[in-house]
Amino acid sequence: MTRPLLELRNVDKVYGRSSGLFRRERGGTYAVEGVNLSVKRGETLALVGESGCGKSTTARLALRLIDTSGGDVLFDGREVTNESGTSLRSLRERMQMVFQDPFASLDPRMPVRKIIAEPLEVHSVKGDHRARVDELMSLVGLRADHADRFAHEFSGGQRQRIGIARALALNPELLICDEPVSALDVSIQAQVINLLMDLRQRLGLSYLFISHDLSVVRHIADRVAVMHLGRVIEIGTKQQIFSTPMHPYTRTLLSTVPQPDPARRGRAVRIPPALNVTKGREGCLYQSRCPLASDLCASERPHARSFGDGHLAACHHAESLEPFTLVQGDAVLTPGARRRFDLYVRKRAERSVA
Amino acid sequence: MGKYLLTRLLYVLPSLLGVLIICFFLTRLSGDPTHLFMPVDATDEALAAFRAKHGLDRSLPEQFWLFVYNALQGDFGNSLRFSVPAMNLVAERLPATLELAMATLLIAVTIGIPLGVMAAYWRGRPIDTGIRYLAALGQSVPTFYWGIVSIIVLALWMRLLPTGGRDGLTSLVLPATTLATTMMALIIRVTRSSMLNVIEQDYIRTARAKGQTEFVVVVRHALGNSIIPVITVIALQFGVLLGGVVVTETVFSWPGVGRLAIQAIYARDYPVVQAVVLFFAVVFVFANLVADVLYSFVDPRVRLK
Amino acid sequence: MAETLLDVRNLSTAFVNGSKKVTVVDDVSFSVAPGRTLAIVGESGCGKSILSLSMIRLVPDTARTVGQILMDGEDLAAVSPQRMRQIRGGKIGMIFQEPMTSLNPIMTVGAQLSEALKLHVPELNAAERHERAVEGLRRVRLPAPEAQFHRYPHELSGGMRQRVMIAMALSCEPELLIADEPTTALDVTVQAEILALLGDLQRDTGMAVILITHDLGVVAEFADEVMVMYAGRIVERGTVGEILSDPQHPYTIGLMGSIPRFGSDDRLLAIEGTVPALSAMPPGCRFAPRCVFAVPRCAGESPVLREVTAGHAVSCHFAPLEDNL
Amino acid sequence: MKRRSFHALALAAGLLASTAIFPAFAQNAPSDLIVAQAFDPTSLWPNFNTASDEINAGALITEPLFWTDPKTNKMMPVLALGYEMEDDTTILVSLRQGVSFTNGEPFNADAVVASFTNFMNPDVAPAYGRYASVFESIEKVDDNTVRIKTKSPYPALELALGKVYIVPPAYWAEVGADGFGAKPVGTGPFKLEEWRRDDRIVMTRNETYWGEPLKGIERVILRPVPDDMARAAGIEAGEFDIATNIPIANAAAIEAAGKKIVEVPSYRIFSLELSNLEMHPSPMHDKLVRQAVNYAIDKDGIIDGLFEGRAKHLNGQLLRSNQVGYNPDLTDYPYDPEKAKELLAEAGYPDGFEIDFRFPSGRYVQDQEVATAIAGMLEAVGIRPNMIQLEAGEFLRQLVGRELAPIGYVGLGPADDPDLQMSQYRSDWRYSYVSDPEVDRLIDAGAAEMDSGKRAVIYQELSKYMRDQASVAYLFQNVDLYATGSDVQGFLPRGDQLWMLYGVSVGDK
Amino acid sequence: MTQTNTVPSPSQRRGVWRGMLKQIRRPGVAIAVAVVIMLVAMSIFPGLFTSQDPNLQSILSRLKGPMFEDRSGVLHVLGTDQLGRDIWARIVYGARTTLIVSIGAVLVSAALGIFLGLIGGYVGGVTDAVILRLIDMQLAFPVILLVIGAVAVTGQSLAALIFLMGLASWPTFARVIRSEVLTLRDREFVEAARSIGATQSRIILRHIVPNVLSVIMVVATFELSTMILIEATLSFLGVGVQPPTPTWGGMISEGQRYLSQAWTVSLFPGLVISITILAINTLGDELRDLLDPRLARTEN
Repeated sequence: MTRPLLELRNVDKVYGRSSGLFRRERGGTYAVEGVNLSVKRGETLALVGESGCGKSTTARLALRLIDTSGGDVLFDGREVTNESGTSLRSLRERMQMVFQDPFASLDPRMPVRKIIAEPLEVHSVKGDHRARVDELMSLVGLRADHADRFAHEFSGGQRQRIGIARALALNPELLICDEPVSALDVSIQAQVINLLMDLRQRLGLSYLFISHDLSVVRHIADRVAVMHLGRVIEIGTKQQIFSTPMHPYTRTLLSTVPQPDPARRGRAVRIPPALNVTKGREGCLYQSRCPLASDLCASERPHARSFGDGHLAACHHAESLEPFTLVQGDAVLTPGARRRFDLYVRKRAERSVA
Repeated sequence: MGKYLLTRLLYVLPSLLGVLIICFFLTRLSGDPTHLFMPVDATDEALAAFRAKHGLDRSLPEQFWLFVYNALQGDFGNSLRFSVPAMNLVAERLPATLELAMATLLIAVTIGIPLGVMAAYWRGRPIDTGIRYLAALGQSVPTFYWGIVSIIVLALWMRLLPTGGRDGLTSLVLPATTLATTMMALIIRVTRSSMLNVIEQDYIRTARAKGQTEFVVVVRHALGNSIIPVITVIALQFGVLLGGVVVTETVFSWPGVGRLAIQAIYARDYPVVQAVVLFFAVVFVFANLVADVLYSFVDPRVRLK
Repeated sequence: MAETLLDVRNLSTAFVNGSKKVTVVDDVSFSVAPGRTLAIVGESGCGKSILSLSMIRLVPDTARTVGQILMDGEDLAAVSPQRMRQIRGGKIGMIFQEPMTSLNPIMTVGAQLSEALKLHVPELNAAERHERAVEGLRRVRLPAPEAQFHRYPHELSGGMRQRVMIAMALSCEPELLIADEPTTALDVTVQAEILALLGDLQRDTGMAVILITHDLGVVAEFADEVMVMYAGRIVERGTVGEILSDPQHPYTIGLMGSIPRFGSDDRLLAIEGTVPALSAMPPGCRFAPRCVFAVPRCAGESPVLREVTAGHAVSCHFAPLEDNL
Repeated sequence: MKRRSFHALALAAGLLASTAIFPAFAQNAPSDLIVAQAFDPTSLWPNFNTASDEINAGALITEPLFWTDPKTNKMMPVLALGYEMEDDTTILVSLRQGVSFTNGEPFNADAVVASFTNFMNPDVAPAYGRYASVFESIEKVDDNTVRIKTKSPYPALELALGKVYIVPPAYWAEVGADGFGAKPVGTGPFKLEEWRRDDRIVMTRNETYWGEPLKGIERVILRPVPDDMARAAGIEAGEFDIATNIPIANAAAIEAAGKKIVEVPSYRIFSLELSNLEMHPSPMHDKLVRQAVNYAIDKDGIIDGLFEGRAKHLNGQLLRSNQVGYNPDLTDYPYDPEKAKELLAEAGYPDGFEIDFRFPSGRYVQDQEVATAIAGMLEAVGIRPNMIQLEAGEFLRQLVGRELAPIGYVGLGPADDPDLQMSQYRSDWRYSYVSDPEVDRLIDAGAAEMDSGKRAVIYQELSKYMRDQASVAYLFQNVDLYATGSDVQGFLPRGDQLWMLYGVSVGDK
Repeated sequence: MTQTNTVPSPSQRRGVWRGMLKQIRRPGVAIAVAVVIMLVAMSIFPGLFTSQDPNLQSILSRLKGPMFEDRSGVLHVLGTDQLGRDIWARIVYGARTTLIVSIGAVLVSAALGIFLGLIGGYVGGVTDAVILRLIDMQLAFPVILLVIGAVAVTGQSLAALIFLMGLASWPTFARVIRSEVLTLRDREFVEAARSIGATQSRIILRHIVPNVLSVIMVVATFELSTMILIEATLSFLGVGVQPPTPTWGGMISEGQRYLSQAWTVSLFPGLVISITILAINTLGDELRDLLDPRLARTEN
């Protein structure tokens, strides 16, 4: 097996454990605990979970935007955790990030050209920056003659394209995408997803793709890691996760995704809300919400166990889960509607050629 | 909360000490004050005696250590002019200044906040423009000028109020309103901008969607949420207010700390200057502490631990 | 539709800024029956939120609304402000998108609940109010309602806050609930829970619901009728089955094609381009610049909303598409 | 959308804001005499300090042996009955009988001896060291007579004797100087009732006062009003019966309001110090330049313009017209800018020169204004002054530190005696900016001479010499302005800003 | 994002400056801009506005009212002051000193405040704590007392005055900048800059500073008016700018003595100060409304 491009080994991030001048606190909150992940070359690994589960923290740890409290982060076999100064910066040339909020992630006081060219300046890349910016803009589907505008003159989708162009400026190998489409409208979201998939193909990128939207993940990911309260509770290929999820939480997540299917009306699934666990982190953290919770779950933390071919899940009762069937969403179009869709696809293709 | 306040006070101590030290050197650098206390034709012996009595003949470091040593025991020295403990002089004049400051605050707040609210509520309308110009006017006229003009108009021409002194409520009106103008103007501005911010918040819409009347929406929901910056500004302005006291008390013959301060500065009455500055600093710190406590009453998200 | 609770006729809302006039909601008509749910679907900038605020007359001062909003024979567009206040929170309850910011941070949950009761059920005394407020919290299945009563919004999670919002909106037993993106800011698991709760409450009380959302998945789970809006206008209207199974308008089709589905790994059928700015609306069909079927006529002539089948109306010159292209 | 209830709020707030409460403010009883001075005393013991506001306050309670009456300019006995010289250095003072302090202590020779002893002790009364050093000793002759010895013959003896205020010895021993300053007990027409610091001092009539009771005055209330404008406004509004230090600009309005303005020629003489000290090299060492400065200044302009005539000419000398030694033959340097320019050219400065000009702000009447006007006049003849404004405290420090050079604007107001006045120009005096052996010689001669006629001749010669030398630039003599209510009779302060209420009455004319 | 709060056509707004330009069409803003332009012109080319010498005195024609014509036929439009100097000429020439002092003081306090605010906000930790204590200390020290005390030490030079007034007012800047930086520091675009490997200094200079500039402008306009008033008050207390150099504040404080005799002497400079501050505040408010920063953001 080839060396993974990015690897996280037992990574922890604890907040609030520092001791101030006047207070001395112990414990603290685990934002991320014992996370093991790897992204292979050319692969898209999706990280899913509810808000606050630690997915964004994990992304920032991988990029070393924040420091780990424990564990190792390796990029192409090199320890990111120990790097500093120039070598860290050279690592960052190869690993870039796309942010969630297209409004907040672009400096409002900079023209787009400067935003996109900034990585080139920072890393003292030689050559014609102007031409490179034009190239990048057309690569992400923006008009190069708009380069002198400011970010707020663009729509949300266009801004996200700017963010992607910036991330691509240094020809990185890995893009860490932190909820890149969740702030966008549905129709725009689709455009950006398509762009990301195109780029992966054309540039041979790898993605660490963070999202809470399982439909998007299903669409774009090769492998999926599910996080819950700071831990990865299940990881596997897209097929494994969506067809044979081995953790009750994964199943719940899958079944609560609303589908545009009128047959689903009134069929929402309920699970109890997540509790923030800071103290007494004993046993399974999902037990309070889990219908299968037992005494074992209360006393012993489940460890990730293999269910074949890289499919890992951390549940004591994984074997006793019932077979899982996911309600598929698009089986309901009328024949007329199908024809219309086909017509739409055709027309669309015609127009993009023209 | 008690612990929080204690910590806050501990944090404040170095600041107060710094204030005192700066004050010490600032006053000492302004030269030997002996001639200011003695007649110009005083004999050399008398001058020497005066210096010796007040330790002015010692070297600066020596004076400083003596000062620190005494200050740590709560002794800020005797006034050079009055020959009584400087702190006593401040304490004597404290009630008058606090009375003035409180009246000023009351006026500034009771007029400034409603005007600021109205300006924000009717943003862009003529009433908003009017109130904003009023605020700018309040900010653009020096305190002493307001004072003298109001003495001439209200006390001299209209004979409505006394020209000065401290003699009951009527004598408080002019100095307090004079002193309040600047602060009021600032409160108007801050209230307005803070209200503008809050009035667009979702929970204001929620309150309206409940069918709540505009009055309650504005006063209970919006004002409550926009008051924190106003409190902050008031607390911060306390320093400026005390500065204004210096002028106002002089113009209106108000027997307070500000007048003591200006006389002490002109006379180089070091210990009194130190005592006054320390007093001002303590009041300022206290005002900010009160503001902190108020935050927690106004906004449950602010917790004092 | 047998009886009608709310009948909105030719409602338009425009922002007036000096000589400039920007029409955000353009000639919208629809009706809702008791016990039914109407979903208004559209992306940001389509005017759906302004539409909902127009119905309860809470648009910003710079906006002007014309048209009729008939509820129980009363035209809400014409009643006095006092009467409107009685209706707001009384006959019409409203839930907003952001549970984090829609509750007043400096008032306890209980105080905010009681406030609505005080306004609309003035005959209650303090103890009764308290009891009803707690009952309301219990009804939205908030754990430990007695304790929550005294807590502040920031002490609650997003889902809990949205429950409080629902309890507040329902406290005076409204006949109509307007829910503006009630689950958008929430996690999927919480969203499912809230939607289920809303469904239960609607069954219990028989109220009508206007659900505003951009998520066709949510529509599928909750709505009876659907109205798709684009750039301030209704582009398609029908039952949930008609809209999701038999979409007619190119925009609706594009919207459905944009959603990644569990079934397909194909390229998404994204709609190209962006929603036009309110101040620069194209003449004619507002969707024309983005529409793959657009012909020159579309740019010059606004299509009217007409029924293709009974109750299923589409605003497109070519509707139904497969017949007219 | 109408938001009516909010309009109601706005209206209420507006009403609240505009409805200030104006109850009629407390009027003072007609028998109260309210005196507004600039400052609150630090001590009510008149020998504690030399500031006039303090002495005036204390002197209502405690009395001296003698008092120079401004009406007659003669010394009149107060607690003394008179004095006689036994020889050049020995004075026998006879005391008033049957007088007692308000605490019951009798006024007698013991009290006088004790008070003099205090006065002569530099630790107790440091401010009066210059006068105390005159006295050698004091002894009781009998209950009503004391004998005072001076160290050497002292021409200004009456002045020195008038400085000492008599305190009750037993009470003094009990409370000390600070205690006495806070709660004085004396023989004067009033006794202290209440002292609210910086606010008011209330004194009530001393029922056992030995002299004539003051007609129509039951109480005296002293109010410190530091701002000149406010003091003037207060007297104009009728809040005060007497106000001191009235700005000239307000005098007309006060008179128009039916109040009286009392003009008192001050002891204060204003001049420009033109330093010829070795430590201050400047063109001012040249007599011609100093004369040029004198010619350049429009004295009439200042007196008639800036002071509206409420100031007096100096006539080219530093002694006042009613003083021993005044030289009636001298006149002011005329205002002659052309002459000034000629003199400058003659001195080698045809294009003038630049020079520092120091002046106070807030110490003297219209000081900044006069200085600016003078600067303008100097500029007109080619002397370009670099104006350096000094805050009052700093000014005083520089004055006595001999830093007020080369040109300094000063107003010296020494005690009413030619020696005390002129010795300020002796080259070794602390704040003298004149270095001239001839001046020193004449000053010494005057100080040693006890004969009034011979003294006069010496000082006339000195004045003439200094005018010729242009030792200073002669400006003007100040006039102090006081204002009184229309029913206040007989209020007349002295040129050193001291006043007593002897002979003052309130009420019917 | 729903469009509830959308002001029409936000996408057409190009930055603050274009917004500002748009606002100029409103009469109030236009007047404010005109006033500021005139003030600047006055302080650079005073000769264009008056032909008279601001320091030429004529004691005989002192304290004359407006439209006074003296013996040599010179018309004094606003009358003369206590030394017979032309009030309009003094106002015109006073503009320069007044603006130099107030702008200078604002610059000094801005330089100090911005520097410390940036450091405190960005670096945080002990440095921030120390800076916060410094702010406390400075705020607790009454400005007027500090300046009076210090002027006695330094002497009353213009430079010293500017420096001291600036020194006394830096905490306003520091506080606002600090809290602004605190929020900026955690904004995504700063994180984005870090993610591409930008150095600390680059982030501060290229990203933080440009984004606080607008807030600085707002604070600066506010402080400018405060400084004009402080200078006036210092003149009143006898520690202002040296005579005969005219400043507006000095003119008021000199003129207030003649209020009962010639009230115009202090009224006109007072009016000029009011108009100036009104104009500056109008622009400041406009800036604030465009940028919506909260001047008095809560600390920490």
